[in-house]
Amino acid sequence: MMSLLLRDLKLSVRAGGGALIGVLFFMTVVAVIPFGVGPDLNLLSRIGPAIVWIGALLAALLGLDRLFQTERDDGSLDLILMQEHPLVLTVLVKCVAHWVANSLPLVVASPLLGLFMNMSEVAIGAVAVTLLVGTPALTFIGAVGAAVAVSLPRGGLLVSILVLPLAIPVLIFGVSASYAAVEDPAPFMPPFLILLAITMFFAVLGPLGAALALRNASD
Amino acid sequence: MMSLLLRDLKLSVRAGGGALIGVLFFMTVVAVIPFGVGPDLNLLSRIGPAIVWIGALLAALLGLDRLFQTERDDGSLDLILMQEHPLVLTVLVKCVAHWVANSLPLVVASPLLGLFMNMSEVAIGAVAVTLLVGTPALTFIGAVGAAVAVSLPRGGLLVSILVLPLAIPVLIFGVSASYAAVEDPAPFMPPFLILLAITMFFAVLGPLGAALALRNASD
Amino acid sequence: MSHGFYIALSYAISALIVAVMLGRIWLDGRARQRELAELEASGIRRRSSAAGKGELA
Amino acid sequence: MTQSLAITKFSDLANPTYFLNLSGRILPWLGCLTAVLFAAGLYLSFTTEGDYQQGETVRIMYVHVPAAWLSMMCYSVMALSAIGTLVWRHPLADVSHKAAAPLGAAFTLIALATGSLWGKPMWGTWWVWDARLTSVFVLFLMYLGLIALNRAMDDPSKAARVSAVLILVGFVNIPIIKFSVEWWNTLHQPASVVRLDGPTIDPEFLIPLLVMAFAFTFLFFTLHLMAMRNEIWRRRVTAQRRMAARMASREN
Amino acid sequence: MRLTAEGLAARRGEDLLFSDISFDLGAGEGLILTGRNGSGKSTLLRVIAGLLRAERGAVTWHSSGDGPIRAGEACHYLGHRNAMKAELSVEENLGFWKSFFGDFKGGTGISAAEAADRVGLGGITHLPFGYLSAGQQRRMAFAKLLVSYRPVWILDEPTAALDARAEATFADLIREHLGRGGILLAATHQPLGLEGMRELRMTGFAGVAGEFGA
Amino acid sequence: MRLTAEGLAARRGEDLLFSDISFDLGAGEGLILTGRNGSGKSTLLRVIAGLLRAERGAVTWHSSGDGPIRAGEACHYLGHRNAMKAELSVEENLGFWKSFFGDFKGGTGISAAEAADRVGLGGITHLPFGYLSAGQQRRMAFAKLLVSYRPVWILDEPTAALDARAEATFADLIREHLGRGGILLAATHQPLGLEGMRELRMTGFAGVAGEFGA
Ligand code: HEM
Ligand SMILES: Nc1ncnc2c1ncn2[C@@H]1O[C@H](COP(=O)(O)OP(=O)(O)OP(=O)(O)O)[C@@H](O)[C@H]1O
Ligand SMILES: Nc1ncnc2c1ncn2[C@@H]1O[C@H](COP(=O)(O)OP(=O)(O)OP(=O)(O)O)[C@@H](O)[C@H]1O
Ligand SMILES: [Mg+2]
Ligand SMILES: [Mg+2]
Repeated sequence: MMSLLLRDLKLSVRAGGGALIGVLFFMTVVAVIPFGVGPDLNLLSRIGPAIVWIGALLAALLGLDRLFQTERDDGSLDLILMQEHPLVLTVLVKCVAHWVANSLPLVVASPLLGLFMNMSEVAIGAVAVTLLVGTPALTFIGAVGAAVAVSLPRGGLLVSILVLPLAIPVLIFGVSASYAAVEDPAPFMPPFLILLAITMFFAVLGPLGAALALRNASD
Repeated sequence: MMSLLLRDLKLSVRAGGGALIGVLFFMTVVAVIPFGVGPDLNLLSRIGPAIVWIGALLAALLGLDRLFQTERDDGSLDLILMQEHPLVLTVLVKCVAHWVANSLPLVVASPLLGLFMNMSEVAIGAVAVTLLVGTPALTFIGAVGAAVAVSLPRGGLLVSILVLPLAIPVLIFGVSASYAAVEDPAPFMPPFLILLAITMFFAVLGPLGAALALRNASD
Repeated sequence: MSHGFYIALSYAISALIVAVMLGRIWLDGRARQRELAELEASGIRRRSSAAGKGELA
Repeated sequence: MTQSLAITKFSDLANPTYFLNLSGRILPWLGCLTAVLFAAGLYLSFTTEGDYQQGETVRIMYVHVPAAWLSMMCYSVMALSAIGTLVWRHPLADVSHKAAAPLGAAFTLIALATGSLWGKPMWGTWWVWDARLTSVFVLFLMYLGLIALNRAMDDPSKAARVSAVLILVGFVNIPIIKFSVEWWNTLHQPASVVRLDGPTIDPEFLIPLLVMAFAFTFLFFTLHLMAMRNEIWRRRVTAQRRMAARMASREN
Repeated sequence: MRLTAEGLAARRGEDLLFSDISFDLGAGEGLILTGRNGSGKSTLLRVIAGLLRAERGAVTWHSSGDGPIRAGEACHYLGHRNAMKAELSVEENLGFWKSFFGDFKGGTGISAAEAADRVGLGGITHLPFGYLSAGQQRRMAFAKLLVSYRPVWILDEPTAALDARAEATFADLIREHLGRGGILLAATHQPLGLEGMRELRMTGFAGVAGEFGA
Repeated sequence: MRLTAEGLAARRGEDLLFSDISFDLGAGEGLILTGRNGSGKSTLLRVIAGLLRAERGAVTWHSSGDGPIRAGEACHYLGHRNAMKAELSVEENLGFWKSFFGDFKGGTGISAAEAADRVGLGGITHLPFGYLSAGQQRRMAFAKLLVSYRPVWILDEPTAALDARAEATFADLIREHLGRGGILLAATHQPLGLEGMRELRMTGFAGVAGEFGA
């Protein structure tokens, strides 16, 4: 399992430059919004957490749809399916590798973007923490889509549509926890704990669903 | 050439599920936004044009990086390179096919999304027009990146560094033209004309650069 | 606008959607049955042999 | 060889054949019952009093609420069928959730449209991005996605299995729709009929609402049975065409 | 180790490709599938490897003493595609599969460098897999079978794109594997240069014409 | 049509794979490349097709009367990969290449359906290419050579994954092509069943050992 993690990390560093494209896209998104909203710094800092979260969601989508497709194309998927390691675990490890290569850099870059958006220190910290806790859920949800994409002779976007709606709760609680950290009346912990719960829920459901789809897709 | 255009269109319809899917995907993205930003209709209508433009960039990025990669992987690229059709033209046709299959549906659907985002009629029209004029530039820029990605064994990194920074001016002029149409003091034409110029510039430079990269890539 | 307008419109839209749904399913069923009947008519010789054996099982 | 093939084909269809016979006998009764319930429901919904708060527009409720309930129930039926597909590999289950997807989309569309039409006079806007409305919109998108998925794959049993997985994963949306009004305070009405401590709604409205709800439910089952029969016939036609083509090529 | 297939039938799309295929292989035995293009050789191998569901029939694997075991555990599958990543070096590829596969009880695999040596390409394990020629790639994919021990080898046209010398090497490696009590299932169009193999000739859509012992 | 190569040398990475390869082929002549895996056959074919730059030397193409022409124009290249899209049906694939290639002057290609017929797979052009078996895919890739006319065929292991009957069909098609004044360049490990071909044996990194007329 460790070897699979290492291989996937190596691959994403060698082949995709995955991390960088995600971060750059993320930065582009964040760079463009101020043009839309105008130079109103107050407003910017108000919508900052939301924008950073939306950017993270979109950046996580890039490349996620090919999580299993490259494996199928060169025949590795067959061998992976045949092994006795529980398939759920294999999927989980692949998700973790993808998260480390693609989403973790976003979490690390988010404070920088927070500064661009004129967010307060507390807000910046809250966004980074909620991203750290919430983005894995996005990866797990996407994995189900990627697994379904493999079974289609022609995968692709179709999958993101099926899966993206499931990401909405993650976004809602991530954003509301970040706001709660800044605005006094609302407490930070409840939405944050719900976010944590969602991530744990999808950490189980995602790999299970993906494994189920992969088993039924093989031909 | 016509046959290449048709084939690429067919492929993207089959592979992605077609225009409808792209639009649906775009709609899902837009449906997600209010959850982040909150149901504040005023704010929504203000950031609307920026969101729609970012959606267009995302849609253009999804799949554009593989424009030539699939051709190389199954060996078609060799045959395409060998033909006497000028390579620049071939690249141009592939770009057009990609634009028609992926970006045009977004342009057509953007008014609907504008309604969802509570944008005014003028803003909706302006966004649609700027998208129509600006998205080809994104495709052409992306084509250079895709060609470089094919030629380098580890092209991934370079592509993101190359493509996204070049796309930012397009995005900025597109968004600011849309805003200029709504807000009185700023005139619409100057940014719009610059956008047009950028597109024409990249319509020449993009295919040229891509063709050059492909010629030097084959091995 | 009067409330009556919204009420009428919502009932009309619902009726339209239900009608379209019903019509599509109905017509689809008619077409399928016709196809089955055509197959039955054209392929009796071929099908009867296969079906005869099958029914024994 | 030919013989063994024919045997599998027919043992596969043995069950569906029974289903076809049975549903053929039930359908006329079901159709009549639906029509009667609709007649009664429509009569009641136009003769009862208006609400003092909402005025005449409360009549929209008699369509809106049943359609909204049905949009969720249809998904639940699909989820049950999906379990049937994955666990028992029952061919009827495949047919069931494939046939239900367009129906679910239609009921969701009705709920969305009537909700918007109710929202304009009540809230002053056609659409807001609140949790209930958006989660229903998401449900609509998921129905469309499942329809597209079924169309994109040409091996029906594989399509059934893959979409079954997706249906089950997407089921998390249903509790979100149901409880969204309680988890987030929004414009939308909280539940007043289906709740643990009994309905809080005035019986004046409750009776027509329940009659309409039953009418919609029976409409759903009628249409679902019809669509399932169509789908079985469609599969029979392709199977027999294939067999005919095979025989023809063997004779040559 | 014992591999038994009973009354196998498989479907592709809507078509039944074959039906009623049965065989039984013990330690040191091999079965060669032959037949025309599209007759279902690859399909049968995938059914046996557990990658495709059989329409009817069953495959059972018996390890001496332990009773039935899962398909994937005891076998290596080499398909038409090589299952190696073009971006990683040969060494990294082989190393990954070695630790991912693990060893089946009763044997151990050799190291990546040694395995490359055995297929005659000792010197070039540092190259990215994508740089190798077609035949070299196929040989390295074969080396994958050596880095971890599995008693059953399922090979789909192992010798495609190989030169004569590599074919002889492969034949030697297979013979050695059978000598140590392994089992071989291979689909091929060219004689593999192995003696005493049983042969199963597939005849396309109509099932199996006959099974010839050799 | 006349194809001349003079003093060709090519490099892969940092290694000179071969040097000083010269030959001259006229209408109806063929040259078979043989040699070990990795000896540079595919590389030489790609140099001749104009897909790789030669390190030294030159390839010239002469059409009767017209003087030199560009490499790509006059030849078909069939590499290790099939250059067909798995998502499109065979018919769409062949149709696309037919209209994209166009015909070289002096001949016309046959229709997609006819070409599929010629390689023995007339009935299944409606299937997506990805559904075909390995050998069927290779045959359809060969059918691509028939849908548009080119006097020179450059084939890299055309018979990989083919059954015996298809090999004979291919030999017939090649013979017919040569009979009409075509030129053949093929790399292969198995005898193609063609008589009177010249053979060029590549010896790997050290250049060429000899050229044997047959
Ligand atoms: C497009 C907009 C709307 C959508 C998508 C929508 C959706 C739904 C859904 C899914 C339910 C079923 C909830 C459950 O069973 O718990 C429901 C029930 C209901 N809706 Fe809406 N709705 C919309 C607009 C409105 C409006 C504008 C009103 C009135 C002002 C309204 C009033 C009600 C009422 C009274 C119920 C019944 C609640 C109960 O007693 O359980 N809805 N709606
Ligand atoms: N999804 C599918 N739908 C319909 N037919 C299919 C599908 N997949 C494969 N086939 C058909 O199944 C048959 C069996 O293919 P298989 O790969 O098993 O053949 P094979 O004996 O390995 O041939 P080869 O020698 O060419 O490798 C082929 O005729 C192929 O066209
Ligand atoms: N980019 C590269 N860097 C270094 N070496 C390379 C590179 N690309 C190919 N090679 C080497 O070049 C050699 C020639 O490969 P080529 O594909 O021409 O061989 P071939 O004769 O066609 O072999 P086969 O019979 O296996 O198809 C191989 O030894 C390969 O390892
Ligand atoms: Mg095969
Ligand atoms: Mg080669």
